[in-house]
Amino acid sequence: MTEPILSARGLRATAGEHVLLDGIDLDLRPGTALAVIGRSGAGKTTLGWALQGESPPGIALSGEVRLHGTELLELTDGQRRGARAGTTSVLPQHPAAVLNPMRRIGKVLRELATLRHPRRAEQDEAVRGALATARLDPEPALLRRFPHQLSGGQQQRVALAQALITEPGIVILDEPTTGADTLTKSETADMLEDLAARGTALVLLTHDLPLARRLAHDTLVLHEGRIVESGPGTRPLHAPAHARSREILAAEPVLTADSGQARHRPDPVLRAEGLGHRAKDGAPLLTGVELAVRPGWCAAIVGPSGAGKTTLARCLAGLTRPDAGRVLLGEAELAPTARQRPREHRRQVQHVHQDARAAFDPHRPVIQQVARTAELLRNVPRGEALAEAEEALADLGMDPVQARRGPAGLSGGQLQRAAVARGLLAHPSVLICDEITSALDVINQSELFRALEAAKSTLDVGILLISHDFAAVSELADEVHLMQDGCLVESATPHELLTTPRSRTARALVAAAREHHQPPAERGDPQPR
Amino acid sequence: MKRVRAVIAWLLVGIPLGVAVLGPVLAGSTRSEAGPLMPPDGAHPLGTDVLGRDVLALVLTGGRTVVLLTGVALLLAYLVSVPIGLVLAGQSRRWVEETALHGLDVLLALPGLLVLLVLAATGRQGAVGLVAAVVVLQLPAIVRLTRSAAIAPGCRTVVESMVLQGEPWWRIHLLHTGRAVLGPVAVDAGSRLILVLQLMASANFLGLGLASSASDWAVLVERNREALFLQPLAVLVPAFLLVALCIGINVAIDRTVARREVVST
Amino acid sequence: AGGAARGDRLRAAFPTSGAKESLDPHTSSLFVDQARAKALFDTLVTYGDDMSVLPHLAESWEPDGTGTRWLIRLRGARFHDGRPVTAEDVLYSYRRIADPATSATAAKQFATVDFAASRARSATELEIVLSAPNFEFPSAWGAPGAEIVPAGSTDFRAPVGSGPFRFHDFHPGSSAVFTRFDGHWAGAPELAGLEFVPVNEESARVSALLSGQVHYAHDIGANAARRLEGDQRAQLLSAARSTMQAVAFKVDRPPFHDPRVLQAALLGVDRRALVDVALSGKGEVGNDLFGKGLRHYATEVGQRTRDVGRAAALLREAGADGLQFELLTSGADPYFEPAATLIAQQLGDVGLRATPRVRPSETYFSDIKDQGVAALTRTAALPVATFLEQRMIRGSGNNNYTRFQSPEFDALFSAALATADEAQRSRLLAEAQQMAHERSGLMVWGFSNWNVAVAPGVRGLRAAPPNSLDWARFDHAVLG
Amino acid sequence: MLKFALLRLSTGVLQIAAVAVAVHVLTSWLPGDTAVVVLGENATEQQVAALRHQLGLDEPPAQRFLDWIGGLLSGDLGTSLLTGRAVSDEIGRGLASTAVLAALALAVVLPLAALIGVSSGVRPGSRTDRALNAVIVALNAVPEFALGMVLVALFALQLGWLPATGAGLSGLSLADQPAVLVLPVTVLVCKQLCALTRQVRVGVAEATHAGYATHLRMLGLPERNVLLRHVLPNGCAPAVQQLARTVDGLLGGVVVVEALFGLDGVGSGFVDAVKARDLPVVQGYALVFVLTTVLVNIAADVAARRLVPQREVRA
Ligand SMILES: Nc1ncnc2c1ncn2[C@@H]1O[C@H](COP(=O)(O)OP(=O)(O)OP(=O)(O)O)[C@@H](O)[C@H]1O
Ligand SMILES: Nc1ncnc2c1ncn2[C@@H]1O[C@H](COP(=O)(O)OP(=O)(O)OP(=O)(O)O)[C@@H](O)[C@H]1O
Ligand SMILES: [Mg+2]
Ligand SMILES: [Mg+2]
Repeated sequence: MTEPILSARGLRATAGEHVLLDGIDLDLRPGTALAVIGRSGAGKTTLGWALQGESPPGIALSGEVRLHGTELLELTDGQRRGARAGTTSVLPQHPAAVLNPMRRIGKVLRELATLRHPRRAEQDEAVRGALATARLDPEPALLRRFPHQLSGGQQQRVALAQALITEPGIVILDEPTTGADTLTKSETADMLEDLAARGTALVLLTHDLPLARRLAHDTLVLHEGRIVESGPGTRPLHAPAHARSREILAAEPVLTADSGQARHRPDPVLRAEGLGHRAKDGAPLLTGVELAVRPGWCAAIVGPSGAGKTTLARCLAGLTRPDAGRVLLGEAELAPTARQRPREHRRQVQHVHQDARAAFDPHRPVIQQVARTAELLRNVPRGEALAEAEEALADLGMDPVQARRGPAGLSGGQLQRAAVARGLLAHPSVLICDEITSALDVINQSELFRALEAAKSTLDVGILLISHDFAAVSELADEVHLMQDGCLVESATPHELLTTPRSRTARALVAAAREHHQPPAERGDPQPR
Repeated sequence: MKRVRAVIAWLLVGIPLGVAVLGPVLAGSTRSEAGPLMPPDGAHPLGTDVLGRDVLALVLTGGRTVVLLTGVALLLAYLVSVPIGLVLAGQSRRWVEETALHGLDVLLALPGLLVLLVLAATGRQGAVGLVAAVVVLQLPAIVRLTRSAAIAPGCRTVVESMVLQGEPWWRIHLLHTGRAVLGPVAVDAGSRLILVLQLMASANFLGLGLASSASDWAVLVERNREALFLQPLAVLVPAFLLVALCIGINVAIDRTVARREVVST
Repeated sequence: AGGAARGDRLRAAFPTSGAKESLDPHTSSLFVDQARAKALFDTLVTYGDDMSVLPHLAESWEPDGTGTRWLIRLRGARFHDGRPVTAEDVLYSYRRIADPATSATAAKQFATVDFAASRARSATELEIVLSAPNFEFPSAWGAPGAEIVPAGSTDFRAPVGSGPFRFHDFHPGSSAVFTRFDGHWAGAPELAGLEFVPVNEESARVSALLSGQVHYAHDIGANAARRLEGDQRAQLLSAARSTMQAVAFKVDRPPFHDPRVLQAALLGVDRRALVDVALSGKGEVGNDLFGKGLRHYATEVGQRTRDVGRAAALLREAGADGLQFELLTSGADPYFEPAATLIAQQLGDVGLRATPRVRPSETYFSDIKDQGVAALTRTAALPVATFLEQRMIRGSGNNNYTRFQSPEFDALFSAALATADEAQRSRLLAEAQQMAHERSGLMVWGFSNWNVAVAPGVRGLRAAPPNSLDWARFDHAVLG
Repeated sequence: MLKFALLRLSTGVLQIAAVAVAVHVLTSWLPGDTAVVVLGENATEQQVAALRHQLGLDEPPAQRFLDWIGGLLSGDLGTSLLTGRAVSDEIGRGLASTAVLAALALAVVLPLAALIGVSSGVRPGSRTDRALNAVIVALNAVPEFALGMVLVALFALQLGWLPATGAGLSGLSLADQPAVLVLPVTVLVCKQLCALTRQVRVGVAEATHAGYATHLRMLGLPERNVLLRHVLPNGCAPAVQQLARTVDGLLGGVVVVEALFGLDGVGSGFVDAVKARDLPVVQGYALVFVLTTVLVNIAADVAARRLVPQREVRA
């Protein structure tokens, strides 16, 4: 067996009183993939930082992290960076936050390429290669875009391209596939497999158990900062020994769509008529979208990354001004932008942003921000609003103590749940949910679905669910729309979609999803290939 | 070490402010009773100025107006301009923003000297007139700065969430964004303080604001400028107090801004 | 043209008025204009240090018995272009000065000339006829702005004169370069060239002098003079009593139309303290009369001194205790503002509350002609009679800042001008000054020195009050 | 693009018109007029009236303004009341020397502000940061004249290294004697450095902790690249505005420096024109000021827009 290139001993991370990581020991060898799974808030992201000898502000590290024999924690910032340069790289959980909003993505990629390739031609080649590896179309127009001109999934893949372009020996991937559609997801998995096969060591921090099963040479289960189980290959994922691991596996959703009894279709509350939107350069992002959201009913939108799902959601919520068509709430036509909508309209149409971290003010406690919705939109007095917020968060499995911290003190999944709670507190008629499960572990996910189910049935909320996760869709949705290139191309029940997809895209996506959820055989102690 | 630094910073602000507040109580007469520009002696520990006044007494009495007038002028200027800047940055109607900005550019292009001269010549000479003029002259620059600092924070995702949450417009664009621009604005205030101090001092010599014989530090410095090499104390002591005040305030601003930075990240 | 070696060119720094300058000697008003005019042109007569009249282009002159007809004989001088200076040139020049269209500085002094009757008797002799007797008329010929230009001159962009230097180069706002005129009647200057360098700020003039960039710096204030006194790199030429420093109280309007209030103000001021502080001691105490040390100055008038008690009593008597008024001042003269501050402070002691009020310097002297009740003023050395005529006599066009009007005074003054006998004339003028001392409203608190600084090696320059012959006179200067 | 250019042009014209009107009104509120100033202390009323008539000052102000505007439309800035020469000639000379001064000062200020701002912004509160900061604030707070006079006393009078003043030089001839410019430019730099540096500093201090900067460092991008390509530009949105003010300030606010060093430029030229109530020349200068302000602001706005590209999506 080869020597580990990265190893941690007794690694510990604390934020004041809180212990975020405790006594972590691990080894990483070239050409292997280490999967770290665990519930939301278990400390995966923190571990990802710590393995590079870094920590977010306010968090202190102790213990040992050795990279090629160099003890990282003893070095100064500059030395550490020197030691890491070209050796490790990372794909963060929230790619939007790490893309420079003022620089075109091509420029930054090229800058990173110069680290490896002094010559211009080689750099161009490397940029193109990295984009292709990350499953992005390396057309010049894309390279000239700013990060905000990309969809969430595209941003994630740009960040991935950035992480890969320096050809590092170690790549730490924090939820690498959350923004990707099922097809891209499986392509990405292939690509990562390939990468490991060519000798790169991977650290995979994820909730996506099928992905972990597919890639892992070693698996760790993290719970509240401790390693509760570890094993070679994917053993912990097939034969979990620890109660926590079993809990996780038990909650893993399966891709079944019960044909169910066809529910009665209520009259729509929200209707989009001929909605269209163009980018500033004139490229059509949405064309002639006709959509209805019904009370107590969940409509899901699926489609390849970059299809225009977020754009549609934003147009409905009044965050992007549509160029054509109109949005009707009941009989009333909604103003094109949320600023122009009266409060009552804003209350009725709520939107949960794809990027949960960006949607919170870093300076105020999360709980207050959640409670504001009830306070402002339903005129609930402050005290009661806070109580309601606490309750709503508890329903989603969140501890009120955590919620009293600022957003920087919460994990990605925690923030995502807080964002949903914030939207629900408005008691909306329509809740638009843009990728709300991407950072959730399977247990939280089912808690969240229960809460949404409850909202659907008791509050009669109509839900528009945008997701790449067919399991989630099959569980929650009453109808599914397939979006492609800015158009809704197919509508069906989840059962129909999974069983008899009509369009090519649908077939491809479903096939990829099925393959993904098919548990591969257990792999034991793998030989580095 | 940290303690020492903090002490130095506070001394820099504290000495001038202390002199400004307590000085008038301790000061002797500021009449001209001796020869002009006398070097220090027993009766006049810091010598005399061009008008034969005791520099020590002048310095002791001269801080109050500096602190008051510049303080009031700066405060007013920011109270008026920052909200305007924020409102402009938060405008969804482009034309309102553009019109206002271009209108302010006119004010910006208007030669300040001409405005001051006209005020002086048309009899609006009191301190109120001067403060008003200073506010008006500083307004466009502050508005532009605030606006440009507020644009980026004003289009962050969190703003969209706040809109959907029904946060009133002013809370988003005045409080939330306002908080984000505090850094640049505070820094601007630090350097503008110096600008305003000097603007006011020179305005006095155009016949605006204080009398040119007032025992105001800034006025003293101007008044005694030709004595820089004859009786340096008459210039250097008030100038030192002013410089200390400026450095002190800027250091204080830096410390607070830095603290905010650490908290926010 | 001149091609003067640069080393032999004297560079003189003067404050200028920027773009407003011209080389027309008749419309010039600033000292730099006069200095340039003095280099390029000549006047018929010039003034000695006490403003007595000395022959210059005019060799001699005599009035008839009535003082209305003057015969002048010119010396054989030549203009730079070689033409002789003739009686016609003189007549042309004076006509041009008197012509209102010219807006000449000295117009007033030639207002009584009857040009129809005046004539050239020959090339070198002329006769000027006045409409009123004036035995002080020769003073007018030496006044600033009374230079002789060649007959027919209208364009002064490259002027031709008869002065010791000839024009070489000049653009308004920048340096004026002149070269030696070898044919000057008094002998060619020592310098090959002369350059007037515009430097407005006093400190910049001082720096330029100290660093050797210029040889001569005009107009140095009392404080800068004190600094230069101790400096090896400059010699200070300080002409005593050159400029009258005064406050003009307007006697035609309240409150100073009341003689008691006026007296109180005059008595309330400590002239010694003012000289010591505002002038840094570099000057002399005034006695509310113009022209200390000059010809015709009324030395016999008793010195007025401070008397706080009497002043306060007078005020109470007039019911004006605690009276408030504005004392106008400006940056037009460096001594105004310190003086105004001190005067306000001193008058406060007797119960007059004066508030110094700064006015724009550029229009200050025309503003105070009819605005306000009290204003700081100053006047450079002039013949005493000229001063009295311009500042005390009733009549349009006068700069009578105090608005003093007295038929008695006017009669006395006219009688003095019409008196041929010098001693007798002086006595009458003294009587007039005595009257002015009491009632004119002019409070002359002091006389400031006129300071000029010169580089150490420069010789042939001496301290002299402005307007006199030796002030800014470069034809005898030698660079060391 | 064409539409934008046309729009900008028309607002520019409006702005110029507004400034022109304001300047005209303000100047007419000043006491006295050119005739009074020209004729000075000893003038008679007849003389003043005659000159007034000659200069056309007895016409109603509105009429004179319209005449001036008419001239402007045909590209003629008018003639100086004082000298009778073309206004463009009058201001051209001062503009040339000020432009030389300002350009040099800017050429020093810009890199210096970036350098100091970055080096103190990356580690706010460090020893270098505090020292640099105190020095530039102090240099700014020291009165200009004192700074200038001390510099002259030291470098020109004491050491004799540099000329004390630019006496007798003007316009582009300044460029022939670079030594003359050293001290004035130094004073200008000291005055203008502070505000800009501090804005850069605070921007950098904020941006240096931003997610993208941290991330790029993690990916191994050298610190120099991170600072220069990412942190500096991103921290600069307010600094761009400050830079615009610096340019304005360098053009119009150099009166003291010009006086101190005996240079003639826009600052003193404008003051002289106001003092002489020479309205056409005052207007000429105002035109220069408004043009610079407008141009500089357009540049700043364009830069600011480029610095915040996400603005386009805001609804
Ligand atoms: N500054 C802080 N102070 C206190 N607790 C913190 C702080 N930052 C993070 N935490 C807590 O540390 C825990 C670990 O966070 P981390 O982001 O590593 O979780 P994660 O495993 O990545 O979760 P997710 O899957 O939801 O992204 C969370 O419970 C979070 O609330
Ligand atoms: N400002 C813009 N200019 C040009 N193209 C844009 C702009 N904004 C978004 N796009 C493009 O529009 C398409 C739709 O984006 P959208 O965010 O709606 O996708 P999505 O379906 O939500 O994808 P994902 O699943 O990855 O979040 C993407 O291809 C994106 O690159
Ligand atoms: Mg995480
Ligand atoms: Mg999306």
